[in-house]
Amino acid sequence: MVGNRSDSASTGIGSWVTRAVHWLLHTQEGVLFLIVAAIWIFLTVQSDVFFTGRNIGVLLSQVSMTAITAVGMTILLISGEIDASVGSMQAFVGVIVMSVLNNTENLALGITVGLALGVIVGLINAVISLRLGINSLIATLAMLSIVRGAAFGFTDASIQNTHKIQTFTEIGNGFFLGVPWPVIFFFAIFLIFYFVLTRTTFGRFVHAVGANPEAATLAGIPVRMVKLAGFVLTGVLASVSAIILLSRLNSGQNGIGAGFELEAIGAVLLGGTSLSGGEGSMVGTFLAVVLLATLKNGIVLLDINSSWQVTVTGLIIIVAVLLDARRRRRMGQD
Amino acid sequence: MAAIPVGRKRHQNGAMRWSRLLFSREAGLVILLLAVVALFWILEPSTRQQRVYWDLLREISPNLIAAIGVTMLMLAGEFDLSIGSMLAVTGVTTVVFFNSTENMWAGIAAGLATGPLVGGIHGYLVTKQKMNSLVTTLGSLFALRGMVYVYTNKMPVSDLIGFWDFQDAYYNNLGPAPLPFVLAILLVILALIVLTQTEFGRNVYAIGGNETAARVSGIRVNLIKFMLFVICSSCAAIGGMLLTMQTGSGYFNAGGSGFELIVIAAVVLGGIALSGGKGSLVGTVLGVVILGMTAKGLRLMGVNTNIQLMVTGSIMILAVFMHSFHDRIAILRRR
Amino acid sequence: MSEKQPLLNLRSIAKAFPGTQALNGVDFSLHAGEVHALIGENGAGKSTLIKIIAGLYQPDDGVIEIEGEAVEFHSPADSLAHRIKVVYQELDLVPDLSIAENVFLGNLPKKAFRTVDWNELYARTSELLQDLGLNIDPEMPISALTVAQQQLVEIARALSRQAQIIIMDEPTSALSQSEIESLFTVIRRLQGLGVGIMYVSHKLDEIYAIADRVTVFRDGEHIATEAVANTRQSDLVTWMVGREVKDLYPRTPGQPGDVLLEVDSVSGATIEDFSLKVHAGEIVAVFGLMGSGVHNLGRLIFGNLPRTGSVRLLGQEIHANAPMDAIRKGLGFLTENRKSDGLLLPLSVKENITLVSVNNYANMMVINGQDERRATAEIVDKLSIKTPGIAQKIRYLSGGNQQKSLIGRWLLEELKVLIFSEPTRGIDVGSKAEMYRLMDDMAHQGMGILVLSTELPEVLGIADRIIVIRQGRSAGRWISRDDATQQDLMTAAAVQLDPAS
Amino acid sequence: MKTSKTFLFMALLVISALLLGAFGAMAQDDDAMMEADAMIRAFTVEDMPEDWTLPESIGHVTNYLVHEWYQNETKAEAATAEAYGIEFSINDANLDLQASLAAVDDYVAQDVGALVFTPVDEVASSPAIRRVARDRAVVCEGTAVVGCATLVAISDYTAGYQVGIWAGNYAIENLDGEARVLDIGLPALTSTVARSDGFADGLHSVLPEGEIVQSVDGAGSKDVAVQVSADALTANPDINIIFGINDDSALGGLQSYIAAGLDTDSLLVVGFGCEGIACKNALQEGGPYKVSAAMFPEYQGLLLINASIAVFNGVQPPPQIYAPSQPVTLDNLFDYYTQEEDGTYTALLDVIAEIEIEIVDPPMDDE
Repeated sequence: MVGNRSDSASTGIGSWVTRAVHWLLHTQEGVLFLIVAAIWIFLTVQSDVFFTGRNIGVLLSQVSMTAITAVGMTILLISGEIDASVGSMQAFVGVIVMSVLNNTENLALGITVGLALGVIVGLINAVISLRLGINSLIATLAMLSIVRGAAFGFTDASIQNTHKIQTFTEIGNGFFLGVPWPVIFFFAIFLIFYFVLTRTTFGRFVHAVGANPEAATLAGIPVRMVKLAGFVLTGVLASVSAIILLSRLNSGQNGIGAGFELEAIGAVLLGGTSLSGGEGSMVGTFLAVVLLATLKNGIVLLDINSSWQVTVTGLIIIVAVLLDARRRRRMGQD
Repeated sequence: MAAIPVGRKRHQNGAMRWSRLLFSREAGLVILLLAVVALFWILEPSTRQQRVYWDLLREISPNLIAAIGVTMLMLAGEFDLSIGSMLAVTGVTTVVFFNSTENMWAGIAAGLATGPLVGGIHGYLVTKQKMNSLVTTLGSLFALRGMVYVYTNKMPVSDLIGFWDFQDAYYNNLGPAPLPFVLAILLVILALIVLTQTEFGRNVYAIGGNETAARVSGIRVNLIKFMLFVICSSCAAIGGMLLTMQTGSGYFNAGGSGFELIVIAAVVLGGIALSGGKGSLVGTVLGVVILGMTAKGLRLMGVNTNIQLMVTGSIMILAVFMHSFHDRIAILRRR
Repeated sequence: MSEKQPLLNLRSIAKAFPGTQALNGVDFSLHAGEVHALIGENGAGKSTLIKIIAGLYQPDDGVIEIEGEAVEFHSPADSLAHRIKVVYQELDLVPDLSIAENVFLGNLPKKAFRTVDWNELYARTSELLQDLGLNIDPEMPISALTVAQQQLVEIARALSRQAQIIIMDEPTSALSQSEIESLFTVIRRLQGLGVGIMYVSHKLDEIYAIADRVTVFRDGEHIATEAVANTRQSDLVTWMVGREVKDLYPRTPGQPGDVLLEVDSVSGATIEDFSLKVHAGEIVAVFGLMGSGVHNLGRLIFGNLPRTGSVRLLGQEIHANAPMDAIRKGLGFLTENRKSDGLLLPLSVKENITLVSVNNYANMMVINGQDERRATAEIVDKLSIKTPGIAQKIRYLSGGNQQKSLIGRWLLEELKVLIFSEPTRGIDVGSKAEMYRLMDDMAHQGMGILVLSTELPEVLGIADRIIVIRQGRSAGRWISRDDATQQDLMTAAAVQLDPAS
Repeated sequence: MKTSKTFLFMALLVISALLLGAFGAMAQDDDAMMEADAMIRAFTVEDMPEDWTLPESIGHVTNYLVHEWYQNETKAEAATAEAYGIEFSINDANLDLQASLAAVDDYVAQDVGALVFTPVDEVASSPAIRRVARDRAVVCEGTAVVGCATLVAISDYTAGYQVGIWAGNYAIENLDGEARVLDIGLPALTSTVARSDGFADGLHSVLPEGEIVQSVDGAGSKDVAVQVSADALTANPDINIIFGINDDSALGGLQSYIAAGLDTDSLLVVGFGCEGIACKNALQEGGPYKVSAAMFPEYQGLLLINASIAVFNGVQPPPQIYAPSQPVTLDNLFDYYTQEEDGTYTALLDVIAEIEIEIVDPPMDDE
C-alpha cells in the first residue's frame, strides 16, 4: 500500500515497467508467460524449424480445438460450474455433422446442426446441474458417458466424407492470408470472449455468480440464467471445436475425444482459474493452452520419444500449480 | 429439566438407530442393487448362475480396494485422480523387480512401495506446498503414465521368471470366495473399523466436515491428510498388484481407460459428498458392486460397450439425485 | 493488579503481515477466576492476538508465559496442551458429527487399540451438557441444534479439556437476550472454578455486566488496561476510536412524506400476516430476538423467499421471488450475513460496489470502464471507504469498510426504500456511528429506511417508529421513538419465548 | 532409438520363445496340421469332415469395435455363424484390459462353445487365456496370445514387406528414387511393430538408400495420428512417403500433410488394412494415397469361425493360420471388391481365398 503513492507520482514508462514486472512475477499469467517464453527461446535455439511461420501455424492450429473449448470452460469455471462432457461431444457432433453434410450437401445446415447440438447438450447439462441440483462435475461426468453412448447409438462406424464440400475441408485445413483458419477462429473466439468476460455486464455477472451466488441473487442477477448461459456457451464452443476437428480428420469418428475434457479443464486450471469459482483469467487459459501445445510440438521436433509428451505435460501442470501455490502464500492469501 | 438416566437413553437410541438405518443412503443403495440384479435376472438367463456373481466379486476387487483409499481421501475433502496411472506404475515396478531380483517377494515389496512413495509426494505437495489436490493429481495422472510409457516404450513387461504362484493367487479361492475379494473385504473391514471406531477415522470426518474446526481442536490436519494420500496411493498399488497377478505382466496402459473416473463414480454413487465429511464406506462398497454388476449384466446381454456407458451414466445421475433427495428428506425429518 | 502469578501473561507481542503491522508490542494478562475483556475496533489486532494464543500464528516477537513459564506454541495442539481453549465467533463445529464427537473433537476418549470409547464419550458429554443446563441427546448430529445450543456445545468443548483459560471471541453475536443471560451464568460459574476468561466483544454494556478488567487495543497498539469499575463507557469509546464519539446515534428526525413502501399481510417462511408502511424521510425499525423471524422478513419483502400477501412500492406491486423486480422498482436490501450473502470476496472493491448498478454504465452490455470507475470513486469518497484503490480485492478490507462498500452498492441505484438487516453487525464503534449518520442522511434526502435488527440500543437510537416481531408475528403496536423504552420492547419481544427450546 | 530397437527385439525374442515353448510340444505332426489348415479354409459346412459337430455358440471378445476392421470382421463372423446355424455374439473391451479379461470370464459363464479373442494386450492377456483354453476352444485374432489354440492373422511382416517393395518401386519411378518416410506406428503391439519393420525392410530391399526419417506413435487412431504427424512434418517438411500401420494412421498423416500446405503431388501415402470405405474411397480419388496392404476382414471372419469349429472338434491347427493379404491399388481393387450403388463394397470371397501368400520371415539376427 506504500508503493501506490510512488506509482501515481512516477509517470509513463517507469510505472509501466513496474506494472509489467509485477505482472510477470506476481500473477499466474505472468509466471506462465515466463515459462512459455523460456521454452520458446530454448526451442528456437535447439531447432531450426521451431520459430518458423509454418511451425507456429501448425502448433497453434493443433491446439485450436482444445483452446476454443477451454475458452468456454474458463467462463463456466468462473461461474462456479464445470463441464466434463466436452470430450464425448467431439465424437458426437462429428458423426452427426458429417452425416448431415453427406445427406444434404448443405454446409450451413451441417454447421447449424452441429452448433444446435452444442446448445442442446449444454441445456441438458444445465438442467441436470441447476434444476436437479446435482453437482455439475458428477452430472457432466455422467453426460460424458451418455453422449459417447449417443454417438455410438447414432452410428457404429466412422462416417467418411462423401460430400466433398471444399469449403468444409478449408475450415480445418485452409489458410487465410497465410494463417491457418483454425488459428483465426481460435484467436477471434479468444478475443471476443476475453472482451465479453472483462468488459461486459455478462462477464461481470459470471464472476459474481461464481464468487457468491447468494449475493448475486440479492443483487438481482438471474444466477441460474447466467450459469445456464455458461453451460450453453461451453457446449457451443465444444461443438465449434468438434467441427474444426471433423474437418481436419475429414471423417466423423466415434472413438475420438477420449481425455479431451481433461486436457481442456487442465489447461483452464493451469491458467489460474479457480475451481471454486469467481476467479479466473482468459489470458491465463490462452497461455496455458499455448504452453501445453509447445511442449508437444517441441518433443516431436527434437525427435524425443513421444511418450515424453505425456510425462512433461503432467510435470508442467504440477510445476505451474506449485509456483502458483507459493506465490499465493507469499502474498498471504491463504 | 431433570437428567434422563443414561440407561433409558441408550434404549431409546436403539429404536432411533433402526429408523436411521431404514432411511439411510445405504438402504436406498441396497434397493438399487437388488433392482439391478433382479432386472438382469429377468432379462438375461446366464445371470442366474452362481459363478457369475463370484466372477463379479473377483473382477471388482481392484476397483474396490482402490475405492477404499479414494473414499477415505474424499471424506477428508481431498482428491486423487492419479490412481489409474498408479496401477501401471505398480505393475511395471513389480515385474521389473521380478526379473531383476528373481525374487517374488522383492518384486511384490517394490511394487507395493510405489504406493507410499507416490502418495507421500502428493501428501507433501498438498499439505506443505498448499497445492490443490485435484489439479496436482491431475498432473501426476499424466506424469506417472508418461513415465511408464517412456520406461517401457509402451511394451508390456513380462514376467520372465514365471512366478506361477503369484499369478495363480488371483484365480484361487478361499472356500467359494475368490481370493482377491477376500483381500478386498478384509481391507474394507479394516478401513471401516478405522473410520468408525478410531480417533484417526473420526478426525478424517472432522477434517472433511470443517477443516478449521479440526485444526483449532488440535487435530494434526496436515499429518492426517498426508497419511490419507499415502493410504490412497497404497490402495491403488494393491489394486495394481491384483491386476499384475491377473495379467502376469506389467501393462503400461493398466487403468488407462478412465479407471479413476470409474472408481470416483462408484464412490460418489455410494454417497460420499464431493465436499467431504459425509458418507460411509459401506456406501462405497455398494457403489462399486452396483456399477460392476451393471457392467457385467450388460456385457452378458451383449450390449455394446458404448451403450453400457449410457446406462452407467444414467444410473449415476439417478443415484446422485436419490442422495440429494434423501438429504432433503433427512432435513425435513429432523425438523 | 493482583500480586498472584497470572495464568496467562503476554508481553510485548508483535506480529506483522505483508503490508500491515497487526500487533505492535502489546501486553495482556489474565488471572485465575478473572474475566478480562479485550475490546477494540476491527483491525485493532484482537483476532490476531487470539490466533497467537491459540497457536495458529507464531508471534514475530514477544513472550507468552503460562503461570510464569515462557512457552512457545507451534500449533493449536501446543496451545490446547496448556489447557487453553478458544471459543470462536464463527462457530467451529463439524455439522455432520454428533454432539459428543464435537465436544471431544481432537480429544476423544479411547480404549484398546486407540479405538473410540463410545460409552465413555456419551456419558461424559451428557454430564458436561447437563452442567451447562443443556439436556440433549449427545448422539444427535450438531446440525440439529439451535445456534445458542451450539454455542454452549463450544463451551462444553472447553470444559471437556478442563481448560483453565477460555477465550471467548464475540460469544453473544448470535444470541438472544435471554440466551446471553444464561451464558453469563455459565461464565460466572467458570469464574468460581478458577478459570480465567478472556472476553472479546464489541458490546460495551456486556463488558460492564460481566468483566472485571478491560483492555483496549487500537491499530495494533495496547492503549489501556483498567478495572471495569473504574472506567466510564465514554472513556472506553474514546480509547477505542482515538477520539471522542459524542453521539453514536445522530438521528435528527424530519417530516415524514408520502407512503413509499406498503407491506400488507405478508406470510411465508417463518412470518405470518405481517404488515407495515414506510414513508419518505422516515426510519422504521422492526425489532426481534434471534429466531423471531426478523431476518426472514427482509427477504420476504425483497422477494427472495416465496410469500403470500402484497408488497407495494409507490403503489406498484413487487413480484414475489424476484429480487430483480424489487430493485428495478426502487427497493434495496442489505443482508445481515455480510460474508455469505453480500460480499464477492475474490473480486475488487469496484466490482463489489457496482454489482447492482453495473447496467447503468453499460451500453448494449458493454461496460464503460471510465464511467464505472468514476462512480465507484465517488462512492468510496463519499462513504470514506478506506482502501488503497478501487481495484483492491475486497477481502483485504476491514469489516466496517466492507459493510460500507455494500451500502455503496445500493447508493448507486436510485432507490426509494432501502432495507437494512443488522446494519452494524460485527463492525466497530467508529464505523457504527458513521453508518447511522449515513442512514440519517439518506432519510433526509427523502428515502425510506427499514431497519431489521436484534440490537436494542441501535433500534432505540436510530428509528423513528418501531414495531416488535415475535415468533413471526407483530407483537404489539407501533411505538414512536420518544415513547419507546428498552423495558417495553424487550418484554414484547421476549415474552413466551422459551430460550432453551 | 538404438535402445528401443534392442528393447523391441528382446521382446520379440521373448515372445517367440514363449510361443515356441507353448507350441513345441504339440508340433508332432506337420501333415495333420496342414490338413487342418486346409479344412479351416473350407467354405461351407458340407466341406467339413462329417464327424465334426458344431458348437452351439461362439463369442468374440474384440478390443476396439469402434474401428471398421472389427466391424467388418465381426459382420463376416456373424454371417458365417448364421449360415452354419451357430449363435454368435460380440463383446467389446474398448481398449480396456480389465474389461477385456472380464468379458472372457463372462463368455465362460455363458459357456460358449468356442471363444475368439482379440487382445487389448497380448502379454497381459496370456494368463487368463491359458486358464480358459484348458477346457475350451480359444482362437486368437490379429495378435498371438500364449494359450490360444491358434492365431488367425495375416503375416504382418510379409504384408508390410510387400507394400514396402511397392513403395520402393514407386519411388524409383515417380519420386526420383528418393524415399524419405514418415512412419506412423503403434509400438504397443508386436503385430503393428512387425508392419513397420516389414515396410522398412521391403523398401530397403529395392531402394537401399531409402530413409525412415521419423517414427511417431499415432496410437492407431486418426486424431492422434493427425496431431503427431503435423509436428513431425514441420520438423521434416521434405518427407515424401507416409506409412501408417493402419488406414486411419495413414489418412491422418495425409490430412496433416494437406493442412501443412505441402505439395501433395510429390507424396505417396501407404496404408495398411484397407478394411473399410475410407481406404477404398481414398484409392479411387487418385490422390497421394495409392496403396494399402489389404487384410480382407470379410474373409478373416470366415476363417475365424472355421478355426473355432476345428478347435472345438479337437483338431490341432498350426500355430498361425495365415489370412491372405495383398497390396491393393486402384488397379487391382476391383479384382477383390465390387462397389454397390449405395457406395458400400462387397468382398469377392472366392477370389480373396485364392490369394497366394509367400511368408517373408523377419531377419532374426538384426542387432
